[in-house]
Amino acid sequence: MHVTLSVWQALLIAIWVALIESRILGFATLTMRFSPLMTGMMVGFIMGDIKQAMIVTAAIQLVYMGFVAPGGALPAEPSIGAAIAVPVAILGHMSPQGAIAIAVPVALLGSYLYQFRFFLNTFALKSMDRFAAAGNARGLGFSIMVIPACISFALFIPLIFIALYFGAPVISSVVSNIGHGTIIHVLNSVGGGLAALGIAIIMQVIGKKTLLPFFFLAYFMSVAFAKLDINMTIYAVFGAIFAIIYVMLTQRNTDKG
Amino acid sequence: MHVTLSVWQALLIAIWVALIESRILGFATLTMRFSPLMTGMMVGFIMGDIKQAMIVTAAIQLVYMGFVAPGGALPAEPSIGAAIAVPVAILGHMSPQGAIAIAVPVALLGSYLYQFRFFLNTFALKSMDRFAAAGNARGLGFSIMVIPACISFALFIPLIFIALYFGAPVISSVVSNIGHGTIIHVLNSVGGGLAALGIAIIMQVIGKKTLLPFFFLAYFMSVAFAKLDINMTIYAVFGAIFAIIYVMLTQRNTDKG
Amino acid sequence: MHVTLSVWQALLIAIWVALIESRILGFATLTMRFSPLMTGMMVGFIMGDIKQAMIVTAAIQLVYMGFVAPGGALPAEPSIGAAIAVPVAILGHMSPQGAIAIAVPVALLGSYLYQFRFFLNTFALKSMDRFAAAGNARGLGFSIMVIPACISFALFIPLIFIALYFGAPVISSVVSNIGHGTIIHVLNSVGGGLAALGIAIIMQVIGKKTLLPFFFLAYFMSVAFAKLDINMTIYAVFGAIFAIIYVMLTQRNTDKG
Amino acid sequence: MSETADIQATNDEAVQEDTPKRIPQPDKITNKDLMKSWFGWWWANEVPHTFDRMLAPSFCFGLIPSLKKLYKDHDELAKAFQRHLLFFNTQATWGGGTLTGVTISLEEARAKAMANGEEAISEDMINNTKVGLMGPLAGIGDSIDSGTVQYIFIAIFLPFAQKGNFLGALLPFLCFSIATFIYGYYLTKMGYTLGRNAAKEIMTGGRMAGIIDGLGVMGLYMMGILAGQYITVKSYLKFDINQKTFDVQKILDTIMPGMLPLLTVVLLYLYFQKQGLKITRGLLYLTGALIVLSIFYII
Amino acid sequence: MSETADIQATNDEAVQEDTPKRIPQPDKITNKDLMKSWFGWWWANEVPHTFDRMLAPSFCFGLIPSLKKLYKDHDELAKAFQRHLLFFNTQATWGGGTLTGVTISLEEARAKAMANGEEAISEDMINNTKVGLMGPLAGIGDSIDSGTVQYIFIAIFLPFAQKGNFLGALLPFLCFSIATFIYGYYLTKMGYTLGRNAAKEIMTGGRMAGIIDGLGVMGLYMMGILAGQYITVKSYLKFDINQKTFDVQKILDTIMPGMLPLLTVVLLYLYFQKQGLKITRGLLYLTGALIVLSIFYII
Amino acid sequence: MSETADIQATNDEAVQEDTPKRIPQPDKITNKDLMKSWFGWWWANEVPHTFDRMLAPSFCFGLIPSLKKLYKDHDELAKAFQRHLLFFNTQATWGGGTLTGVTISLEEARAKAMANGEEAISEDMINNTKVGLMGPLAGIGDSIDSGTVQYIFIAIFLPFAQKGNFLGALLPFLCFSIATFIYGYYLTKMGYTLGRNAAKEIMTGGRMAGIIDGLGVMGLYMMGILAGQYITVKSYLKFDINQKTFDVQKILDTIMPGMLPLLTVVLLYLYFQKQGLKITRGLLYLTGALIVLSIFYII
Ligand SMILES: OC[C@H]1O[C@H](O)[C@@H](O)[C@@H](O)[C@@H]1O
Ligand SMILES: OC[C@H]1O[C@H](O)[C@@H](O)[C@@H](O)[C@@H]1O
Ligand SMILES: OC[C@H]1O[C@H](O)[C@@H](O)[C@@H](O)[C@@H]1O
Repeated sequence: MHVTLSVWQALLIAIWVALIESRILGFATLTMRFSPLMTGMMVGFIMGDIKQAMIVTAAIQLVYMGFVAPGGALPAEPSIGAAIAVPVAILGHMSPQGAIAIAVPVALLGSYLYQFRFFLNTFALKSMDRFAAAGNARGLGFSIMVIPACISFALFIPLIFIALYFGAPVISSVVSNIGHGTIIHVLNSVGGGLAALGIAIIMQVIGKKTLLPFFFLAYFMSVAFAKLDINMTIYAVFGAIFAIIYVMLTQRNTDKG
Repeated sequence: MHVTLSVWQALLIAIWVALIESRILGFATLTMRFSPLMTGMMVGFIMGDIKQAMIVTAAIQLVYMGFVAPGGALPAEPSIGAAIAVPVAILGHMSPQGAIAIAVPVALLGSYLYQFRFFLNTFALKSMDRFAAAGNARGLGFSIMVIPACISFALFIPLIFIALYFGAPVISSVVSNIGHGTIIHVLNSVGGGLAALGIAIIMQVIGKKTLLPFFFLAYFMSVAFAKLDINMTIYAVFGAIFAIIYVMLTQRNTDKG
Repeated sequence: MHVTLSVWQALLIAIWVALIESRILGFATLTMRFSPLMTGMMVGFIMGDIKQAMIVTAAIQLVYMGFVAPGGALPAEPSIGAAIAVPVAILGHMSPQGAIAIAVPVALLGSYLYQFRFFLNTFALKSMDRFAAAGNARGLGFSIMVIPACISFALFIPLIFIALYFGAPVISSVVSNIGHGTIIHVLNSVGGGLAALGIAIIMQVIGKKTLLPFFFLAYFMSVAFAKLDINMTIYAVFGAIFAIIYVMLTQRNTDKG
Repeated sequence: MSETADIQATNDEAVQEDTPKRIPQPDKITNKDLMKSWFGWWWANEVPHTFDRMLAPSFCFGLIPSLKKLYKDHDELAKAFQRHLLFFNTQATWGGGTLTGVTISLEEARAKAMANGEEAISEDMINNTKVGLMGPLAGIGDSIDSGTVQYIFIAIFLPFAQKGNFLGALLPFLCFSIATFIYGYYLTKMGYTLGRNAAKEIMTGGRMAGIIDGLGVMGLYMMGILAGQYITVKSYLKFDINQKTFDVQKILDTIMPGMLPLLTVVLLYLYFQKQGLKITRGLLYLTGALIVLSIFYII
Repeated sequence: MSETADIQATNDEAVQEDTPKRIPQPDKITNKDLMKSWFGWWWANEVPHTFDRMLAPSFCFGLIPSLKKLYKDHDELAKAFQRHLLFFNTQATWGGGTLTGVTISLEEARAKAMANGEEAISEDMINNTKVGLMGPLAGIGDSIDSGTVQYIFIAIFLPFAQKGNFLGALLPFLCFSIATFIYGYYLTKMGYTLGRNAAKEIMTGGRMAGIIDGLGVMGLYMMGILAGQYITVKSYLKFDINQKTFDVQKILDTIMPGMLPLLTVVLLYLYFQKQGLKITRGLLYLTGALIVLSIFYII
Repeated sequence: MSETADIQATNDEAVQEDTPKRIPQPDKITNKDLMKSWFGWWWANEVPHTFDRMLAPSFCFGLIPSLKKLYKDHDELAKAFQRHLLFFNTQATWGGGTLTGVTISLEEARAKAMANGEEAISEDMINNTKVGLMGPLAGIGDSIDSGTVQYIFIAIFLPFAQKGNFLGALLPFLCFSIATFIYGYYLTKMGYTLGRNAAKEIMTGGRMAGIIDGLGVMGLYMMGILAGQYITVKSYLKFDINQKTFDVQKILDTIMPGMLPLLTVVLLYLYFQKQGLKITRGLLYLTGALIVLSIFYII
């Protein structure tokens, strides 16, 4: 299977990924990052085969339906997965299923890259504090936006470029070798468990230990009623109702007290 | 299809319907009105074919299983539907399914007739107020019972008679023409939505805005657990339990306060 | 079908049953009594066919999965059932299904025997009271443990011995005659209803009438969600959550009051 | 409860001063009187149904015999008639039965106090009790009587009808009519007893609020269940973009199942909340909207 | 709690005056004593089961070694024995373990106070605590130990038994016995610690009420679940009218699923409520009724 | 709220005395300023994400234009910058939008009071409000925006993508971005209005506690739902005894379905509870544990 991209194609895709993963396009990047769709579309444009790109991406999307990142931890980076898997699939005339087999492990690796960004960003904090103490608004803004953005670009562009330009064939062979082996299993397990991090952080941040029973109530409702496939909005309504009744019942006291 | 009723047959059925729809037989008319069964039976007696009448009526009943009219709005008048559909079906040797096709639109039309009665009844209010102010018990009773009853009779007897004596063939042809067309769709949609009227009225009449969360709780429980087919009595028990616990938790305060 | 046990075999099994049913081996006898497994195993040892004994016992166990005896009433004594049915099945080369047909009625009868023990134990109370009033610790201990144990032994050993040594063939023929007749039906019905006794006792002993709504809540949750097969632990968690929230909401008042 | 107060104010044409005057001693209310009043209400029930007073005339009709025994004074009798012609709506047995009993006992307490020259329960208190309980009891009663009891009897005997036997019609009718008549009467008596005991409490406030609250919770809860099970509004809108069909109802179900029925009832509720309980207009607007939307197959 | 008070009164033949007299200093309660008492209760557990005292003798049996160390005064020891022979029933580990610990710590506080001539926890307080907690803890313990833990072990090892391997019997037995013994002991120790801290609070009222309430909620909740899952009463009544078969159980299910089991337990509960906790009679009446009803295939 | 206080203390390097000094009158905050601040937060959102400050810098970035209008005094401006660089994390629209609004209104109240020499809302009060609301709002916002709104749009347009049409990618992106931007802005304005009205109340205590409690209930509830649906930890351990395979996950499901995911989140929660919110370490330990356990196929 002869798989190559031109320098420009590889570079353009790498830049696109960096734009998303640096989050420099604002909150709109959330859905670009959680979903492979926009990346798949861009790859299609760049490679001149939108139709095939979209078909492959749609298959990948199904794997990531419903991912959320409460408190910061997304168990995989679908957009990075798509950035690598879609070109490989197009060039290699692979089936959507084959593309998924590439996208999943790559997306898992990508999620470690994204977390790594958090460490690197720490370097920007010193200058933020300095500018803030000096009351320097312009400097503060610079250190908040420009430094982290540059860090992300320096991190993602080369890596993705290399992976695409030199790595595509390697990746597809590596991926087919590790197949359903232990590495994939480990990556999957870590991904599945990492979701707990963000949730624990938010619970901690909410901080009211006396309200924890409502966490457990919800947890076991979602377990007990799993077979009923209850829609998230409906759960949110239940949460709101419990909150209102709870406040009603406790406020009365306070009012009277 | 040659379909005719004798004058007496048509008149007797029309009177029966007026007795029910005027509600002059007391609260017992509730189930006569919500269910087509008693009307179907009477039609059978009058037309001398009880057996066939009952079989057709039983099929119609299934369509109206579980109708309620909280706050006044019943989305269809099954007894009017039966009053027209059962004779037509008997005379025309129609299948129960054919009878349903006639009963449903007629019952929908009937429900507008019933609502129209509410308007007409308004004319009786003036004399009620007058007799009440005069402390005239006899006059008051008269204006409450006799005037509205006469109004209903004047409304229902001629209309149903005409529909049966002249209209039966027309009805069956009209109904088969509008078939599953837009008119039926509109009538159905209006019927399905009108149930909201009575419910909103009762909510308004209960009037405690702070207790509305329990309305939403119930609504979404019934949506979320739809697949479990939970019996209404059990929901009523849940309602009672929530009410008791709510009062328990709020009364304590008041007692202490 | 020629079915006999040696005197020693019958006696050993009878003693084993008495050990369990007297409860003289402490709380560990709970699971020996609720489950036929240990008795089946012992019968296998005694009769030299562990393998067959275990297979038969496992089938019987399935009938008694999930039995509990809140407040004292177990609707059947599976271990007594096994003590009779397993030997009969082994000697008669019966199928596990046949063994169940014997075990079930015997276990039902056994449960009346166990209840009868409660009456007999009453005789020990007088001496307990006497020793307690005298502050005689040794005598008290004797009357609590030794007298009831002896009563149970005197009750169970002869009965079980006779049933096994003389009765096994009789039992199997009797059982096959009453088949699915009225007696079995009565025994089953009584067994199924007796579970209510213990539950009512504990409800009475808990004694807080104001908390009864939680009993009904649980009852109807278990009825309404029956199709979901919700695990008992999860129900226990719900119970705990409701308890905590309830106390939270009522304590606040008291604290403020 | 402000909206119910509105209703009252709207209908209450002659505002009466409430300084209780001395009137003749009332006759004792017997079980026979309760039966008469219960039967009166049961009989008139939905005969004089209108949108502005709803079932008030029937309620008043039922009370006539009892009120005549209580108010020998002609003016007070007239005032009693008038106050029970104001807006009133409830379900027949659980609501109407109970409230017939409660109201008679409160009227009795009022009449006695006036006869003895003591401080009497005011007209307002009687009204507030009636109006506070009518809604919740309607919610409960509709679910039990119309929604459950009725269909249980029908379901049990339906197989007869399916075989062409007229008992399949007669038996559910008889069972329902007799059962509801009987327990309606017991509810009337219970209401009367409750009312007697509560009369003092009602004057001072007390636990009545808790009972109304509790019934309100249950009434609203049952309305929620009925709304979830009986309002059927769904979208039939479908459109094609690029050969792909969009089914709006499916999309709505992704967002939140049961959205349109809830929307319907909430919009109506808010309409009444803002405009007062103008039922006729609500009915017209709702019907109009449903027709327009369904003609275009939006719903 | 009036019914438990009844029980007490019934059994309590010699009513003791509670003016605490001066007694010798008690010995210190060690972990070994707790283990002895836990083991005593564990061992005697259901041996002396009767309908009128239930498991009280076993509970007393467990306490003997500890009470002997606490009450060097012969009279006080006798009184202590007597008060722990009164009606008592609870589940072995969650109930009995915990309450063994709690009771010992309360008795210790009482003995110490009496030795020092201070105001002591009264016999009544000890009794009320025990009696208030025994029911809820029974409900919880039965669900956990008998209803869950036991069957989990059985379920896990059942495949062994099905293949004819005796480990399928031995392992669930060993696991259950050892596990419950160990956590029962920890519960005893926890109860003892709790009791020490609570002793003062119990004397003054305080949070104890909240704990008992909470456990009561949970206990009753679990009883509801057990009732829903383990009481099986259904009607086998069928009759034919007009060639159509009426299945009474189906009709009952239309009205309200789970009606008969609930009825059974509620009737028994009300019987005990009215007549006092006369268990033997309850058992006889219940059995009698079940036999009669089932002979005629009504159930 | 002790843990959030910890966070604050950890990050708060320069503890400031809070005696409000006299500063120049602030400019009026206009809708345009709110838009600028909302856009600033929206834009910077997760750009400077770190484990120790989380999204605080982005929040501060958004506030810059507003703070410059409020604090003409250079020192106070610097202090304001510094206090909004402390640990902060929330969801973008429901959390960040609302809190941007609330914070600006509180800062405005503070600046005004200082200019007029009145008693000002303290830095602590501003911080506590922000910190008290950020968690619950994050829980709610994540469920709604990321978990629901986003996937609804994707689900609706996915069929396009499946047919190879690029609208299947563009439309969900546009819809989500535009919708969230718009309601985020409205939430900002609403937060600002709320904050204005609440400013006085916040200073005196009042209902704010109830709101925070209520949002806390809902936030934790949603976290429970997300935990139940998105954390996937299960055991792959199987072992054979006597030719019989033991599947550990099945056994765990017998004991309590959903045990391992719950355990994971509870252990992490307790770790943070004990050690403070050391996220990096939590991440490392968790990853390490997951790797080790999964290499041996324990999970
Ligand atoms: O959970 C709140 C918030 O936490 C982190 O900052 C990120 O994961 C966001 O996407 C998320 O909304
Ligand atoms: O809802 C209460 C009541 O409202 C109206 O009066 C009618 O629909 C009755 O049938 C109903 O019981
Ligand atoms: O219910 C508490 C307790 O009651 C009785 O003593 C027995 O049935 C025990 O097995 C049970 O644990």
